[in-house]
Amino acid sequence: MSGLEALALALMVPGTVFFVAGTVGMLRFPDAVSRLHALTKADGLGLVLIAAGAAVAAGSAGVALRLVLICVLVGLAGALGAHLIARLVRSGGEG
Amino acid sequence: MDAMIVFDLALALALVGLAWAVLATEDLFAAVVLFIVFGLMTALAWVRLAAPDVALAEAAIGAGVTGALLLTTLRRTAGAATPEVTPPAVSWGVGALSLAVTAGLGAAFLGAPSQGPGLEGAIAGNLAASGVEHPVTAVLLNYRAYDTLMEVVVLFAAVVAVWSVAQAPEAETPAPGPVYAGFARLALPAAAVVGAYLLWAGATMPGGAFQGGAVLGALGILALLARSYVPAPEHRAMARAAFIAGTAVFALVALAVGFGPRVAFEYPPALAKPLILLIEAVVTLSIAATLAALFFGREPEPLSVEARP
Amino acid sequence: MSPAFALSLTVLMTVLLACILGGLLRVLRGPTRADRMLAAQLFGTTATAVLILMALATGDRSLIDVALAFAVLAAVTVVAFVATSGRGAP
Amino acid sequence: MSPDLIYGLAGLGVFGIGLFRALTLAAPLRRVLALKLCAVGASFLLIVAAYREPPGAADAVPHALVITGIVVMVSAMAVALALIHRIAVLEREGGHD
Repeated sequence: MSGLEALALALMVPGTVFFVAGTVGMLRFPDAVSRLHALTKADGLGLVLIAAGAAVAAGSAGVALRLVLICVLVGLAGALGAHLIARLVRSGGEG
Repeated sequence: MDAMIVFDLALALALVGLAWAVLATEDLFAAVVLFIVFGLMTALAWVRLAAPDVALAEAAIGAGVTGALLLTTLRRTAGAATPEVTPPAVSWGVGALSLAVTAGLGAAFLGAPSQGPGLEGAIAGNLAASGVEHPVTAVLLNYRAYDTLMEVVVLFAAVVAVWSVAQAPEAETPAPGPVYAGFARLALPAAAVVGAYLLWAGATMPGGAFQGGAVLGALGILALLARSYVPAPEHRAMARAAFIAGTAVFALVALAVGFGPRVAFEYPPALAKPLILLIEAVVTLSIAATLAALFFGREPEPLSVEARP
Repeated sequence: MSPAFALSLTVLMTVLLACILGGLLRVLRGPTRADRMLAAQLFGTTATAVLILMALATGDRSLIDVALAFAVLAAVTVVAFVATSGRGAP
Repeated sequence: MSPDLIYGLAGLGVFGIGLFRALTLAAPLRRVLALKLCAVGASFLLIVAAYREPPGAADAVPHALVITGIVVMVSAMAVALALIHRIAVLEREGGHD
């Protein structure tokens, strides 16, 4: 395994751990708002770490650019989704 | 033995399990969410089967349009009466019949030669004359362009059908709020860029009119949800032009190249690339407009006029 | 690509898939619609991560575009959900 | 065991479940979902037929057919959902009379 590949793994393994933690939190936390809390961690950090690892391993500017775009878009969508769902839960309209 | 086999087996089992759960779970909302997840898993399976074009189309349509359509229908039909259940005797009979059909299909599938030579040789041999470098785009826009024209016609027919059975407007849902408006300002241009990029990419790699159109259609849905765009009666003519443009341009090009020694759809090789790009660009816009209109679900009408007395 | 790296990617992909499959319990259990929908949003992100890993493992750049399509449409379903379940629903 | 066999069998399973449920379920929205699952199962068989072991490139014709199918399916689904909406509204009105 080359140095770059080891660095990529050093980023991607923690990323995957965040996804596992987020999923466990989503399963174990007691109510919707705390589950949101678990989920946004996985959304934010997990994907960014995995994308960073992929960018390191791919070593191409075009791929890295797309990965940055993916992270920004998913980050925005995650923040928006968490906000909207939390607002809905608070207003008691989630039925 | 490839380690990916574990992934494949888990994904295949998940697909079957999800299909069962979608139709067996009691809560209709849970069924819709499971169905959306089934779409995600399908896209992953298609990547595993070396079909990135199909995965892209499924991702764009499944993540964008299907979920939004189903959720809107759930709201609109909330509280509808549940029809009576099928009697057990009928269920057993139908079950046996479905099993027989599936077994027949399975026998055909397992008996068919796998890895057998298909049409890939013929596709590769004529790719130079097709005007594009990506085989799937060549099939869609050149070799089997007639099918694709019919597909655009089907989309048009769908919008006609939806408009003709449309119901009076619902009670307006509250707009999603200032945070969403801010998100829309960032996401709508980004989605427009990604849609255009997918259209452009289609000439050389997976992408093309449907994938680009589906992303742009989802953009339309986001704009409708944010009220960044409110369909008004005076937009009807524009909307109709957008729905018909794809079919019209496609058919006109197909017929126009048919004069002289050629038959319809037989593009002159020198002009094939610009013609395909022209068709794809217009078809992309048509698909986007049609998908957004299918989500909106009715003809725009003035708010002051009551649809029903 | 070294065999060890390829195997590591496969393991990571399988772990992420296992996350999705485990998370399905939340969709089945609910109890509220918000719970089910937030699980679906997490699956969308996880599937995007799987696609990035697949792109790396196969060397097929176009898979990044599939991930990009997921990313750009990540918000559509949840926004449609919130828009259709506000108060005033029939 | 290769991916094409695994996903081919999964496609068959999804097709069978969809077919059975489309014919037996009573709720119209579920019947639409069942038909869509049935169609996805059939698409799997097409994509599997196009699959070639890694060095070979997949056959593009079934891929194009399935892409066409996805767009046609979403159109058909939109029409079916509009009809379901209409039925629900008419039933609601009928109940009020």
